Amino acid sequence: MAEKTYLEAINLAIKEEMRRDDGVMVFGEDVGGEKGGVFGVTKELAAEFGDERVFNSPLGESEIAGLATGLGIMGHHAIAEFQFADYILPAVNQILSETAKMRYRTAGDYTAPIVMRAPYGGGVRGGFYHSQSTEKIFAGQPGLRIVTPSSVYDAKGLLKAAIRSEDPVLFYEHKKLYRAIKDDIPDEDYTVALDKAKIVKEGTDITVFSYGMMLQFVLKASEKLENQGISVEVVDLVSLYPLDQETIVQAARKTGKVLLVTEDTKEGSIMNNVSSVIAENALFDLDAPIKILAGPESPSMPYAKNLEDAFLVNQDDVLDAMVELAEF
Amino acid sequence: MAEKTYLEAINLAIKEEMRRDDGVMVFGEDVGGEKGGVFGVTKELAAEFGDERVFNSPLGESEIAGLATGLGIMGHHAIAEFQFADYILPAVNQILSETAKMRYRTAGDYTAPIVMRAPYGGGVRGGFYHSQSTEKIFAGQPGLRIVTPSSVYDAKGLLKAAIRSEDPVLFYEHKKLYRAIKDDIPDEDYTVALDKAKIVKEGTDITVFSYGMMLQFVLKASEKLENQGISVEVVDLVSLYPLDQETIVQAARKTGKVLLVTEDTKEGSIMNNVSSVIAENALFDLDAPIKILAGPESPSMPYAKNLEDAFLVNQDDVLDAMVELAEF
Amino acid sequence: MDLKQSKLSNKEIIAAYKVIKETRKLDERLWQLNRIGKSTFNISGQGAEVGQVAMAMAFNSQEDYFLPYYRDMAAVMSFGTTAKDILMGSLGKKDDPASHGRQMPNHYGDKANNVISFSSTVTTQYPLATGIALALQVDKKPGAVLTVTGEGSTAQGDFHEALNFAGVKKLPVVFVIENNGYAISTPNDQEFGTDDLSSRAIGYGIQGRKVDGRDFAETYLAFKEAAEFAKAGGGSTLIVMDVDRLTAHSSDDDQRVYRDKAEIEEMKENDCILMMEEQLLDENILTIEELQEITTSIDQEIEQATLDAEAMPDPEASEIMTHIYETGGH
Amino acid sequence: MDLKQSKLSNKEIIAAYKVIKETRKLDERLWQLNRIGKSTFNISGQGAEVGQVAMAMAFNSQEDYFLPYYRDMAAVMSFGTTAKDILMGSLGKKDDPASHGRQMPNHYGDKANNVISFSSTVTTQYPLATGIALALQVDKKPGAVLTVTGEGSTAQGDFHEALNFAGVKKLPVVFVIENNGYAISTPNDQEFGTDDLSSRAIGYGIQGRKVDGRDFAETYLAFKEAAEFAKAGGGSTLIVMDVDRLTAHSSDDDQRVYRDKAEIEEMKENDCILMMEEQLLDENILTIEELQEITTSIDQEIEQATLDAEAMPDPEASEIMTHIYETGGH
Ligand SMILES: Cc1ncc(C[n+]2csc(CCOP(=O)(O)OP(=O)(O)O)c2C)c(N)n1
Ligand SMILES: Cc1ncc(C[n+]2csc(CCOP(=O)(O)OP(=O)(O)O)c2C)c(N)n1
Ligand SMILES: [Mg+2]
Ligand SMILES: [Mg+2]
Repeated sequence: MAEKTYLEAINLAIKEEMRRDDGVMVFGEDVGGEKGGVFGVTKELAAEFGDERVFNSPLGESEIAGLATGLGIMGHHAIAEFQFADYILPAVNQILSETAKMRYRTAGDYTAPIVMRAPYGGGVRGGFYHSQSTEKIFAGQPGLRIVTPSSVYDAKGLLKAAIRSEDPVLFYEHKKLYRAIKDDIPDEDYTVALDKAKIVKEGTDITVFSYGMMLQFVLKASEKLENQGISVEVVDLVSLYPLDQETIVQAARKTGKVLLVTEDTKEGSIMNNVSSVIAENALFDLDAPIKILAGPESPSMPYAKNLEDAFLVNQDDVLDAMVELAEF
Repeated sequence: MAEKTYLEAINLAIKEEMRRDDGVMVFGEDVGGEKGGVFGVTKELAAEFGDERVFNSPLGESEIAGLATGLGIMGHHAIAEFQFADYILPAVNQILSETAKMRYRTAGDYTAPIVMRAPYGGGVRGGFYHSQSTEKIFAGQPGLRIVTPSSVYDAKGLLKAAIRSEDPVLFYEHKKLYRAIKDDIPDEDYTVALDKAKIVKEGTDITVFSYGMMLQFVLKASEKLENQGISVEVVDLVSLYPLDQETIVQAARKTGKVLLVTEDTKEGSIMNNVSSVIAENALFDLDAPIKILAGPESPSMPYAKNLEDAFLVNQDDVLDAMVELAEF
Repeated sequence: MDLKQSKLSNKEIIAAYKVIKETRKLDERLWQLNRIGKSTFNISGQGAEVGQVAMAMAFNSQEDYFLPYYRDMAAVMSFGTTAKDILMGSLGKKDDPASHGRQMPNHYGDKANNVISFSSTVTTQYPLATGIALALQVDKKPGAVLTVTGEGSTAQGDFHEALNFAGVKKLPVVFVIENNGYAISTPNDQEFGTDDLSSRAIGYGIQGRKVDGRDFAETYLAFKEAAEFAKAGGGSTLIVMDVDRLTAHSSDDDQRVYRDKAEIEEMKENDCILMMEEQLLDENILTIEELQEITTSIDQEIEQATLDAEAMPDPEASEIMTHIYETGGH
Repeated sequence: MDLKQSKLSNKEIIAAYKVIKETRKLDERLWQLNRIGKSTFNISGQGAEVGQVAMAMAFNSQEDYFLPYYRDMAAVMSFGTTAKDILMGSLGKKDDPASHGRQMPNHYGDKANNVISFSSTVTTQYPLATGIALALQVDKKPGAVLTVTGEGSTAQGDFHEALNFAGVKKLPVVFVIENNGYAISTPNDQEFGTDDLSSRAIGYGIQGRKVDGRDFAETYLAFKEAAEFAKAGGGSTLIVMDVDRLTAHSSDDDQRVYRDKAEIEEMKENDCILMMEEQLLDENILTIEELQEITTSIDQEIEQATLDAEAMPDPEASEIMTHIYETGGH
C-alpha cells in the first residue's frame, strides 16, 4: 500500500499500462515534454517512454479524437487527453460519428479501443469554460462508455480497465479531486469494472446517487447523518453511460427514498437518466419523489467568487437535501 | 385557409418572415440557387430575395453556426440550415460555447437571435447518418431553445416564433413528416409559443407524451383506443428544451399513467428529462411506472430494410405499449 | 499523356482498364437496382473512374491503407473489393464487407483489403488517416495511407486539422481531393476562394500537386511519386485530382436543375472512359475486338455478381443488438 | 523601421506609446493582484504590446469591430476599454464591460467600443468574425473586422472554416495570428509543419502578410493597408505577427520548466517596449524626462484605477439566473 492522490493514481495507472503494453500511446495538448499536462497528470511519461509514445499534439481536438481513433483501428490502445472537458466539444463529431460507431458499423471488423481523458467539474474559479460537466453530451451513444472515478482507488483501477478495454472509453476526471483526495491504494495490479456502479456505503433510510466532487459532499453528509440516526446508502455511479441499471434499481428499492446529486445543470444531466431508470423499474417501491439536487438552470459557472459560490452545489445544500428526504 | 404540407408550411413561414424583416437571411449547404435545399425546404427563396440574403454556404457546419451567431450579434435574425441533424455535430462547439452562452456571458450586451434548422429522424432508409435524433445532445444548455413542430400548423407558427425570438433556437424538423402530413392552415399571420407543450388530445385514462413522427403513431393509436373505450391524453412536447414542466406535470397527474414515446435510443433521450420532471413533481399521482417506449440501445439506424424496421419504433409498438399501460 | 508514358506494362494498363470499365458497368447496374427499388440509394463515381484507378494502382492492399469516400468505387475495386461485395452493400446483405448491411450503399470498407470503413459525415476520414499513418510510423511498418474526399468537403475543419498534424509529424499519407466541380448543387466558386486547392499544401509544409484525373498516365505517375515519397519518410502530399461528375449528386438529386445543359453535354462527350478507350486503340494496346470482348465479359460478370449478391442472406433483425460493445450488446 | 516611417504624427506615436506603456503597467498590477489572491487568474500580453497597439491603430471603434483573444489587452485598450474596465474584469465586478463579472479575467469584450465578447474556447472568434463582416457587407456599412488568435490556435478547424468562407465572400476581415512561439508549452515546430503561417492565405484566395510585431511602424503600415483593402472591398488579409511571450503562459504556468533560460533572457533583453523607448529617444519624439513623466503619470493612473475598480460593487448572487433568455431566467 502507498498513499497517493487522485492525480498520482491516474499517472501511475498510465505508467504501469505503458510498461505492460508497448502499444499504449499518450498525447494531447502539452501532455509531453517537461510540462506533462497543465495539471501534471502526464508528468514523467515522456522521459520514461520517449517522445514517440508521449507527445504534444497541436491544438485541435477533432484531430486528437480522430488520431486516437485511427490508432485504435490499428490496435493501439491510445490515450488522448482533452485539456479540459470543455474543450472536448470540437471533437464531438469525431467521437460520435466515428469512434462510438466504428465497431457497430463494421460488425466488429474495426474497433476503437481507446481512452479519452477529460478533466471536468467546477469550483476552481475557472469560469464558464473550465468548469463544465460535459459528460451528458455523450451519454446516449451506444458503443461509447463514459466513466468517472470518484476515489483514489478507482482513479487507478478504472483507468487501467479503460486502457485494457476494447471499447472506446471517455474517462472523466474531476479536476477538483486531483489534489483534494489522497488514499492508500494497493501496490499490486488491479482493475475496477467499467460497467458497475458501486455501493460505497450501505444504509437503510435514504439512497443517494452521485459522482465526482459531489460524492465527497454526500459521503461527508452521510457521516453526519449517521450520528443523527439516519442511515444513508450511497451509490457512486462510476459508469455514467451506459448506466448500471441493476445496481441502481436495487439500491433505490432498498430504501425507497432517492436523492440524485450532480453539480451539472439539472435538466439534461446524467441524473435524469438515473431518475427515469428508477421511475420505470422501481416506482412502487418509492416512498418519496425522486429528488434531483443539481446546479441552477443557468449556462455555466461564472468567475466572480460570489457568483461561483451561488452556482455550485455545496456541502450544506447536500446535507439539507438529505435531511429533507430523510424526514419526508 | 389553404392546404399545405409540413414542408410547405416551413417554406411559407420563412418567406413571410423574410418579407416582414429585411434582416432575415437564409444559408446552409445547397439552400440557395435553383436547388433550394436537398429536401426543397428553401425553394424559391433565392429567386425572391436574392443571392445576398439566401445563399449556399461552403460545406462546414462549424462555420455555418459561427456565421449565424455573428450575424445574430449584429441584429440579423439569421436562419441557418444544417442539411441533416446528423451534420450539426461539427458545429456543437460553436453552438454550445458561443451561441448558447452569448447573452449570459455578456449579461445581455450581445445576443444571438438566430434559428438553426435541422431535419432529423429515421425511417427513410438513410442509414446511420441520415436518421439520427441529435436533439438530446443540445438539451441541457440554458440559453438555447430546442423546439420541434409535429403538425403542419405548428411547422409554420413555431418557425415564425423562432425567427422573431431574441433567443437562439434549434429548430428540429422531422424529415419524414415533410411530405407525410398535410393540413389546412390559416392564411393569416400567427405564431406558436416556443416554450409551451400542447395537449393535442384530451383524455382521462393514460397520458402519452411524444413529438415528431412518433406523435403521429400515438395519435392514430389513441383513435383506435378511443373506440375500445380507452381515453388517451396526448401531449406534444413542442419545446424539447427547456421543457414546459408545468404542462407536463399537469398532464401526467391527470391520468396517473404515463407513457413517453421517442424514436431515439432510450438512455439519454429527451424522454429521460420528461420522466424525471414527473418523478420529482407528480410521483404520488402515478398509478403505474413511467414507461418509456424508445429505440433500441444500439448506435444508429441501419440501412438494410429489415434492420431498419427492427430498429424503428412502429405503429404497433406504440399501440401495444398504450394498451399495456391502460390495462396496468 | 500517352498511356504508355505511365511506364506500366500493357498488361497492367489493360488490367487497369478492366477495373475502370467494370466499375462503370457495375454503377449502371446499381442505378438500375435503385430505379426498380431493390436499393434505395446510389451515389456514383462516373467520370472519375480513370483517375481513381490510376491513383489506387500506386498503392497495394498488403501494406498500404485506404480511407476512401463514397464516390471511390473504382479505387476500392482496385484495392480488391469485388463487384459482388459492392452489390451486397447496396442490397444490404449480411456478407457485405463494408458494413454487413448496416450502412448505406457506397459507404465502402473491406478489412481483407485494408480499406477502412467510411461514414457519411464528410472528411472525418482525414483525421482517421493520420491515426493509421502514425501507427505505421511508430510501429515501423512499411506502408502508406491513401485517403480521399470531395472538393466541397475540404471546407470542413477536419481537412485542416489532419493536414496540419500530418505536416508536423511528416506522416506517410497521400491526401486526395477529387474535384468534380460541385458539392451537390454548389459550384466551386461558392465553395472556396481559390482556383487551386493544392496551393493549400504549402501552408502545412507538405507537398501539393494538381492532376487531371482524366489523364491516366499523369495521374498514375503523380500518385506513384507521392506514395514513394511517403514511404521514404518524406511526409505527406496533397493531390487535387480533377474529375467529372457525369451523374446527379446521388439518386436523390437531379443535376439538370442547377447545371447548364451544355455543360452536362460537354462533360459526357469527354467521358474519361471514352478517352481512355481511344488511347488504348491509338497506342495499339487493345484492338477494337478486344475492347468489345472485355465489355462482353464484364457484362456477364456483373450479371453473375448481381445474381450471386441477390441470393445472399439478409442480416437478421436481431443483429441490431450485436457488435455494440466488446461484450456484444448493451 | 523608424517610428516615423509609419507616417503617423509625433502626437499619434506618443499616444500609441502611452497605451503600450499603460498596458504593461496594468498587466504588472494584475499579476500583483493575482499573487495576493485578489484575482485568481492572469494571462498577459507582455512582449506583444507594441504590435497590438500598432495593429489596433489601423482601425477605429466607431465603424470597425474587434474580436480579440485573451492576450490582446493593449489592442483592446486602443479600442477604448479603460484600465479600470479591465481591472473590474479581473476582480469580477458587476460593471466589468466584458462580462459583468461572469467570465475569467482577460476575456475581453466591450460593447461601447465595438469589442465583441471572447470565450476561452480558442478560435471560435474567427467564424464569429465572418458573421460580423457579412453583416457589414450585406448592410452596406463601411467598417472592417479585426480578429486575433494565437499561432497554436490556428490548428483548430474553425481557423480554416472561417478563412475559407471569408475567401468565398471577399469579406472585410483582417485575421491575425499572434505568433509568440509557444502554445502553453508546445513550441512552433510541434504545432505546424511550416515556418510561415501566412503562406496559408493563398489557399483561401486571400492576402497573406508576415510582420514583426516588435516593429511599430512596419506593423502599423501592414495593418493599415489590410484595413483599407478590406474596406475597399478587396477582401480579407491574414497577418502573422511575431511577438514575444515574456511571461509564463498564464498565472497557472511556469515557463522555466520547458523553456531555456537563455531563450527567456534574450527575449527579455529585446523587450519590445524597451526597443520602442529607444526609438522614441533616438528619433527625438520624446526626451528622457518626458518618458519618465509618462511613466509616473501612468503609475498614478493605474493606482487610481485600481482603487476605483476595487471600490465597485460585486455582482449579486441572484444574477446567475439573469440574462439567460430574452425573458430573463429559465
Ligand atoms: C458533415 C457533413 N455535412 C453535410 C453532408 C451532406 N453532404 C453529403 S455529400 C455533400 C457534398 C459533398 O461535395 P464534395 O465534397 O464536392 O463531394 P462530391 O459529392 O462532389 O464528390 C454534402 C453536403 C455530409 N455528408 N456531411
Ligand atoms: C479549444 C480549446 N482547446 C484548448 C484550450 C486550452 N488552451 C488555452 S490557451 C492554449 C494555448 C494557446 O496557444 P496559442 O494559440 O499559441 O496562444 P498563446 O497563448 O501562445 O497566445 C490552450 C491549449 C482552449 N482554451 N480551447
Ligand atoms: Mg464535388
Ligand atoms: Mg502562442
